[in-house]
Order: sequence, then C-alpha cells, then structure tokens
Amino acid sequence: MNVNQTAAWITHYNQHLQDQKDYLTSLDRKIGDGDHGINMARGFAEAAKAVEAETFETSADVLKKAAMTVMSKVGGASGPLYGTALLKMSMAAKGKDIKGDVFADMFEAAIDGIKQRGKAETGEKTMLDVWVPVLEEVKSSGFDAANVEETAQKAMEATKDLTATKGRASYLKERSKGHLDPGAVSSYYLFVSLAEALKEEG
Amino acid sequence: MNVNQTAAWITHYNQHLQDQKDYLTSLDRKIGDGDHGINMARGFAEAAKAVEAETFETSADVLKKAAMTVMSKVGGASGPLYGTALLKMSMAAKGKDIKGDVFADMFEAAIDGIKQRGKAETGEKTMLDVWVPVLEEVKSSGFDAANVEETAQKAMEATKDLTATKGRASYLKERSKGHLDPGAVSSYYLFVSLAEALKEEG
Amino acid sequence: MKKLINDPNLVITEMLDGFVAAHSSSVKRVKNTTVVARKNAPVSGKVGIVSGGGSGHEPAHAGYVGEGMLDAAVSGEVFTSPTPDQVFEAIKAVDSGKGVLLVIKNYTGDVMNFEMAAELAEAEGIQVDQVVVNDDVAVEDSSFTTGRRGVAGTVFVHKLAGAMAETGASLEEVKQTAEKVVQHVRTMGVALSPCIMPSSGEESFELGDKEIEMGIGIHGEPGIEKKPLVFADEITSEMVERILPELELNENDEVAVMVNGMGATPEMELYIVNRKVHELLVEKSVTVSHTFVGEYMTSLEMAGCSITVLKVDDQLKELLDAPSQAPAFRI
Amino acid sequence: MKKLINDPNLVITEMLDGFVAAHSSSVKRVKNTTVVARKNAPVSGKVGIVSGGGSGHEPAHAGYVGEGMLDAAVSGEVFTSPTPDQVFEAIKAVDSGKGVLLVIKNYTGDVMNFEMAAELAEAEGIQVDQVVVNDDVAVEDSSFTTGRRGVAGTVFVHKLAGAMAETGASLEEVKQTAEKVVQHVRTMGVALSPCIMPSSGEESFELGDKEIEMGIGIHGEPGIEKKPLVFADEITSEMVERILPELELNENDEVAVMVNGMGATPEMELYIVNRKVHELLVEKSVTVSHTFVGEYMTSLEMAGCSITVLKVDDQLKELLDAPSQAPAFRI
Ligand SMILES: Nc1ncnc2c1ncn2[C@@H]1O[C@H](COP(=O)(O)OP(=O)(O)O)[C@@H](O)[C@H]1O
Ligand SMILES: Nc1ncnc2c1ncn2[C@@H]1O[C@H](COP(=O)(O)OP(=O)(O)O)[C@@H](O)[C@H]1O
Ligand SMILES: [Mg+2]
Ligand SMILES: [Mg+2]
Ligand SMILES: [Mg+2]
Ligand SMILES: [Mg+2]
Repeated sequence: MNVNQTAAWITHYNQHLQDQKDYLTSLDRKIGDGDHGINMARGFAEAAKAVEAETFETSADVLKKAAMTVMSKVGGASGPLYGTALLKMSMAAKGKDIKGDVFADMFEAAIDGIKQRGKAETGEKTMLDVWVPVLEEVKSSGFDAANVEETAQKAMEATKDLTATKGRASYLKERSKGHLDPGAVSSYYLFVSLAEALKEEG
Repeated sequence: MNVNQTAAWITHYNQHLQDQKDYLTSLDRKIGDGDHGINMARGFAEAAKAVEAETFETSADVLKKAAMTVMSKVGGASGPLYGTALLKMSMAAKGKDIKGDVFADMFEAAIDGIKQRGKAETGEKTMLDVWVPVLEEVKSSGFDAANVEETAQKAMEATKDLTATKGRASYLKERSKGHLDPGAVSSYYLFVSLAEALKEEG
Repeated sequence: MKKLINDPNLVITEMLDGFVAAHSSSVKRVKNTTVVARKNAPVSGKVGIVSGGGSGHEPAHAGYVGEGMLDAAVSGEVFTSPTPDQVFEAIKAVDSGKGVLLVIKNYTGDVMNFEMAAELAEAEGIQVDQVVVNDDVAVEDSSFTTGRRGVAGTVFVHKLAGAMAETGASLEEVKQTAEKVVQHVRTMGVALSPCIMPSSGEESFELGDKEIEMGIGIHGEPGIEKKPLVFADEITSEMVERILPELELNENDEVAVMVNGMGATPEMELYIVNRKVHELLVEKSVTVSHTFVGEYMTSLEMAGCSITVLKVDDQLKELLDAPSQAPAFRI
Repeated sequence: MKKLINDPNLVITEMLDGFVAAHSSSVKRVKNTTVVARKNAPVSGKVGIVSGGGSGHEPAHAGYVGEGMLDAAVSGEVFTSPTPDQVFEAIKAVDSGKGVLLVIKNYTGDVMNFEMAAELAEAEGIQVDQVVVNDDVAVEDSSFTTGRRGVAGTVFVHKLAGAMAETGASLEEVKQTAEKVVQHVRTMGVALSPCIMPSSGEESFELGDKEIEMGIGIHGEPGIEKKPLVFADEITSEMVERILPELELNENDEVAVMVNGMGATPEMELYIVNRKVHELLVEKSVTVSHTFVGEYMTSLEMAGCSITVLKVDDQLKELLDAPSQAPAFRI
C-alpha cells in the first residue's frame, strides 16, 4: 500500500461514511444514542480534508494525520477508538513497506490500542468483533483485500446475535440482541474502503 | 318563582353545565383559553351542592348562597360575572314575590352588575349579548319563560357573527368572528334552566 | 395526553404541597387556601406584595415568593384566575399595616377577581393598591381589545417592586416603582407547539408540522398569526422588531433582557435566541445590563419562547441587583 | 422536527455564544474551543474543577460554571463526549498550580476522552485527578455492563466538590469529597416522550400514547423497560423504591433530594412528583434536608423526570449550603 493508496483509503472511507451516515445513526438509535453516523461523518470529513490538503512522504504520515484529526473531531466512544486504531497502525507502519505481514502487524497494533482504551474483549458486541476476525484471517491465510472485506462483512453481520456488554448498548442487556453494532458496521466500511484503495493504481 | 323553583333553577343549571362542560370548553378553546366549561361545571357543582344542602326561606336567600359559592369556586372572568349577576338578582328579589316585572328588575340588576364589573357593553361578543336581549324581551312583552328561552337562544346564536372587543376573544380581533361566545352559550343554558324550573311544581 | 399527574382535579393542591415541601424553610401554605406566603409573613415595617393568577405558568407565581420579591402568591385553577376570597386570604396573610400591593396581569378575569379581593380588604380596613401589568406587544392596546396582556414582564415587576418594598418604602413608592417597570417593559411570544390542559386533555390549538404561532399569550390561546417555521434568527428578529419601537430606545440606552421558555423548549434553543437578541441590540447601540434566560412564565408544556425587554435606568439596575431569595429567582 | 435553531451544525457554538452573552460578567469562552470558564480563571490557590460532556443536557454543564462550583465546562456535540484536545484546553485554562479535578460521567466515550486529556495534561506537568460519577440505578453495576451511568447526581458532585475546592482544600481532599458524593448519590429516570437530535431530526425512541420508558439515561437512549402510563404517585413510588435500597438508609438518616425535569416537563408535574417523594421518605422516617426541583440535567425536549437522592451528613450539608454563583445553581 503506497502513500497515495493510504490517502485514498481515508477519502474512500469518508465517502462511505457520508453515504451511510443516516444508516449508522439509525443503527445507533436502536441500541445507543443515535449519533454514531453523525460523529463518524463529521470527523472523517475533516480527516479526509486534512489528508487531501497536504502531500505526505509515507503512509505512516497519512495515518497519523488522520488519527490526530479523528481524535479531535469525532468525539464520543468511537472518536478515541478510531483515533487510537489509526495512530497505532501509523506506528506499526512506520518505515515499512506495507504489504503481507505488515498489515497483520498494523491490525494487531490497532486492536491492542482499542482494547487498552476501551477495556473490551471480543464477543462484547463492539467494533472489536470485526477487527479481530479480520486479523485472524490475515494471520492464518495472509493478506488478501477481497478476503478481508468478506471476513469483515460476515463478522459485522454476526454482531447481530451478540448481547452487548460494553458501550451504551450494554445498558439494554438482552434487548441489544437482534441489532447490528453500529461501530462494527462502520469498521466493516473501513475494510471495504481499504480493499477499494488497494485496487487503485498508486 | 317560589323558593323550591329557585333552587331547582340552580340545580338544573348545574346539570346542563355538567352535560355541556366539554362543549363549552371546546368553544372557549377556539377563541379563548379552553376552560369555560371546566370553570362553570366546577363552580356550579359546588353551588348546586350548597343549595341542596340547606333549606332556605326565600328565593333571594337561594340566589345569594349560589352567588357566594360561584364567586369563590368558578374563577376566571365568568366567576365574578355570574357571581355578581346572581348576587344582584338576589338583592333585586329580596322581599318580593318573584313574577312579572320582578324578573325584569332582577335581570336589569344583573346586567348592571355585569357591566360594572366587566366594563363591557352589548355588541362586544360576551354574555351580555344574551342577557340584554332577554331583558328587552321581558320589558317589552312581559315575562314568559318560553319566550325568554327562545330569545336567549337566538341571541346566543347571533354572537357567532360578532367581533369580540372584550374578554380573551378580543385578542383575535376579526378572527373571533364565526365562533359562538362561550359565555353567551352558558348564559343561554341559564335561561333554559329557568324555564325548566318554572314548569315544575313548587 | 401524557402527564405525570394523579387526579386532574387535584393538580393544584398536589403541586402546592410539593412546592411547600421543597421550600419549607422559606415559605408556608396559608391553611385551606391556595396561597403560598413567606414563612415569616407578614414582615413588619414592609409593604406586602401579592401576585398570582391561574396555574400552569410555573415557576410563576409561587416560585417568586421570598425575601426580595413577593410576600404571597395565589394560585387559581389551570389558566383560571383565582377567586376573590383566595386573594383576600393572601392580602390578610401579608399585611403588616403598611399596606399591600397587588400585581395583576391584564386579563379580564384577573382584574375582576383581584379588584373584588381589594374591595373585601378595604372593607376590613386594609390599605390595598394595585398595578396592572400589560407588556405583551402582540396585542394592540386599543379600545377594540381589552388592552395588552400581562406576560413574562410581570417577573420584572415582582423583582423590582419586591426590592423596593424591601427598602421599607411606602405603598405609594412601591406602586410607583411597579408602574415604572410596567411602562418600560415589553414582551413578545411565539409557540412551536400547543399546550394541553390537564382537565380536558385537549391541545390548546392546532399547528402544522412546519408552522409556528406568533404572538401567543401564556394561556394556550391561539396567537395573532400562524407562520411557517423559519430559522431561529429570523423569528427572533421579528419578535425584537415588534418590541423595540414600543420602548422608544435611543443609542446608549440600557436594557435588561429575559428570554423565557414556554415550558418545553430546550435551554439550548433559548440561548440560541438570546445570542441573536444581543446581536440585534448591539447593532442598535443599546447596552444589555442584565440577561435572564430560562423558564420564568410558562404555559404548561408549550414549546416556544418569549422575549422581554425592560428599559432600565440607574434606579432599576440597582433594584435588579438587589438580593432575592425567591426559589425561582435567586440573586 | 420543530426547533428554534439555525444551522443544525452550529447549535453548540451559537448556544455557547448566547450563554456567554447572557453571563458575561462571570464567565468567558476559551478562544476557538467549546470551553466555558470562569471569567477570573485560573483562580489562584484553588484546585480547578472541570466537567463536561455531550451537549443537550442544558443547563449542564456550562450553567454550573461559577464561584462555588465548576471552573470550566467542556461541551461536546449533542450527546457526544467532547474530544481530548477540548478537555485539555479546559484543564489548561483553570490550572492555578494546585491541580485540576475532572468530573466525568460514566460513559465509555466520556471516560476515554477525559482520560486522554488527562494524559496530555500530565505530559505538560499539570497535576490532574478524576472522579467518575455513576449514580443511575437503572443500570446494573455488573461485569455485563459498562457500569452504572452518570446522570443528574453529577450536579451534586459539582456543587459539593466545588464548595470544597473553594475552601482552599488540596486536590486529594477535593477528590475525596467528590468520591464521597458519588458513593452516596443515586438516581432513577423516566421518560414520557423521546427527544429529537437536531442533526438527524429523528425521535430517539418510539413510545405509545399510553406508554412510558422506565430507567432512561440522559442521551435519549431507550430505557430498561416500557410500561403503561400510570398515576404520578405510582411512577414515583417505583422510582424511589429502586433508589432507596442502594443507599442503605436507616431511620433518622438525612438526605438531599433532586427532582429533575428532562426538558419538557411542566414544573407543576415535578412538584407533584416531589410531593410523593417527600411522603415516601417521611414514611421511612428519613429527613429531607434540602430539595431541588427544576431542570438540572436534561435530554433536549424529552418529557419525564429523574429523582436523585443523596445521603448527607454534617459535612455534606454544610457544603450544600455554601454559596454558589453558577447561573444554574445559585445559593
Ligand atoms: N469499550 C469499547 N470498546 C470497543 N468499541 C466500543 C467500546 N464502546 C463502544 N464501542 C463502539 O463504539 C460504538 C458507538 O460509537 P458512538 O455512537 O460514536 O459513541 P457513543 O456511544 O459515545 O455515542 C459502538 O457501536 C461500539 O462498536
Ligand atoms: N368584560 C366582560 N363582560 C362580560 N362578559 C365577559 C367579559 N369578559 C369575558 N366575558 C365572558 O366570559 C366568558 C369567558 O369565561 P371564562 O372562559 O370562564 O373566563 P376566562 O376568559 O378568564 O378564561 C366569555 O365567553 C364572555 O362571555
Ligand atoms: Mg452513539
Ligand atoms: Mg376561558
Ligand atoms: Mg381562563
Ligand atoms: Mg454519543
């Protein structure tokens, strides 16, 4: 993944978030407080703008810029978590040619960061339930963008059957079952955007 | 009108007010603040109770009791006005055998009282627009209960075409046209009740 | 109708019980009445101030009972003026011999009931005077109406007459202060939704999804005009433009502002309105000395707000700054 | 959606402009932030107290900035925790060298964003500590949830920690007071109607004509149970019955009570609820030392209320009585 593709990852992701803003918000209204799409769309619009406004030397720089912007523009639970994920990926990517195992290292660093910040584990109906299966898939079969997207989709859909024990949805206990986790869905689009960016010429 | 008929006047009126409570309130909602039926029903329920609870020597005593109760239980604009009307009728009836001209004297006293309290004249879309035609009818053709009721009805219906310049409805200016005046309608029922009471044996 | 109530016929008495329970250190209920008075009423050497009206305007009027403001408040049924006997009880409860000022909002019912109470009091040798508040510019002050209504500006009358009375001023002086406020205070209101009477359960008027009611009073009466819902800044400008000419403000004049929620309006929106009010006044080189944003004179759960502007001078500013212990207006 | 707003994306900044315009004698806006601070911040020799959270809870949190309570409040977007950089700005604005206490409501987002801000501050050598408020008994405090939410009880934390800081106490002492309040305060909320986010225009949950939502938080989240609308006394009893066991009250214990409107509830109804709360406490021989009825921690235009009970001792009572100049909590 070269620097242009990394920038495209962020701008594509922003495009998806703008398109899915109302959908993500409506998911959050069911089991949260109805702002996830609004938060993500607001923050990543700024991140995309910041990434487009500059020319970067490395993918790590792009990710760091996006991380800092997301951290200060998203807010809520998702802001620190996506901000941390991007920052940790930037750190893992630093000085590396991003391919194969480096993706696994990046995802692993992101997951560690998310877990540390949010004190959640898999199975608690959060974005981790998309990130962790993706990492496992990459670790076991190597990095393949199409597979990653497919795994993310399945994992995202599987959050429907989970009972939330972290985040706002946990207040609903069993009543959180039967609804997709908004953060899992927004994470799915992150991997969709990654696959799209990688298909493009650098 | 003997003392029993006078008491019946009040109790019949209360019955009408309970029946018409929602209707009067809905009229007041259109051009006022939506409480006329509630106010009248609350106050006259107390007045009827007070009148039924005692035995009175004279009609004037019955009217005075009703007046005092209405004054302290109705509130709003209609409370002082009906209270005053009843009190003035009591005073005009004092020591008299109530028939013929005495009715005219009573109505005239009531109207004077209403005018003095409310500083209104006829044609301003208030209860006066029922009381005054009734008085005129009694003055010109003598007292006849059926005629009084008929006159009251016509006068009440005629308030629809008036523009209010007194009371809450005056805030609406021309928009008050096309609606009956709630106080005119409740006054109409007062005369209906009078006719009913006079039909009964004393 | 969704309300947190028990028997609709008992809302007033239960509300007053809850009010006195909350503020038992400073107020008391006059037995068998709907009168809330200062705990230490009558305050000797001080003119008593009595206000009141229909209920449904909370915190008006009981919320303004306390040192620095009212001596007593009388609550009628919802949107219905209290009866003369109740007002009379309030007068008796607060008269220390220095006389009592009645603060009346200009509605036919309120004026009549309070005047009858004054007559009862005078018959017992109590000195009573009155001031009639009529700040609502939505209503024309002509012979074709009963004159302008009394609305949120009444709170300023409570505050300033209350502060004046606290100085030991005479009934005449307190009345003069109250009259001065009445002359210099103007209000305009707007509704985004109607209110619902507990007893009937009906909405006070109908309003479309994108409609507002301009020039409303405080009793859920229809306003003077239905209009399309536009931006807060436009609505605010229209209201301010109706208020200011009536005050004949000149450059460098000073005013106090009250942005009052009608009951269901988020405070966020009141502050957005206040922002524009200040902007408009600054444009006209008028200085805002005091600003009050919150719920002061409501219409049950109506959404909307009123804007009140009081032209102040040094005397009124000083009285505004005087301490007040009233639960709904602490300074 | 009917709101008195302009651009939905500008509600926070316009609200803050209107707020600072109204209270310019006592507060200021920290430039290019959503931070409202005391005008004289940092107050030398005093621990700084910073609170905040998503917007839509007005008067929380800016309304509690003032002598005797907070030094600064940070506003996020509607129902969205503010970001670490904003909280960091608040910390910097109020630190006088004696350290800063962060009052955080227990939500994943708030905790993470405030903690990140604390890390930033510590990196710059500012001493920061925090207290996490979790008074909402509607949520079970178990490993299967993120723990109880922080709701209206937070206002008591502001008041008492604020009063403690005003005495010149150390950061540790102020934190101890805050923790003591957290340990002794419990809240339960009910909604009669949902609220509407300005940005989406959608109702936060659906509720039938005769239904209430029991155990709601302050972000328009669905509550723990939909129930039929019954009399206020029944609803109040159910709420109080859920709160009291958690406080382990004994006869002759003393409590402070807050009956808090969620935004659209007429004050009349809040006092009707308060009446029953007092009745229930008296039945249990618990003494109510202080009562606060009004809007303290809202959810935009949600109808409903929360009941908060704080077990007090002599120290907490004294701190409750200490003066406060915060616009939304004057004592
Ligand atoms: N502790 C946590 N760890 C990981 N992800 C979390 C955690 N808490 C919440 N999330 C994610 O954040 C999403 C909600 O984000 P958002 O709605 O923007 O924030 P908020 O809940 O503060 O309103 C959830 O759907 C979930 O995926
Ligand atoms: N000045 C007045 N003179 C005579 N009748 C009046 C006057 N003002 C109002 N009314 C009568 O009172 C009626 C309204 O009574 P009600 O609704 O009980 O009082 P309020 O207007 O205080 O709510 C009007 O319909 C009208 O007939
Ligand atoms: Mg959310
Ligand atoms: Mg009426
Ligand atoms: Mg009325
Ligand atoms: Mg949120």
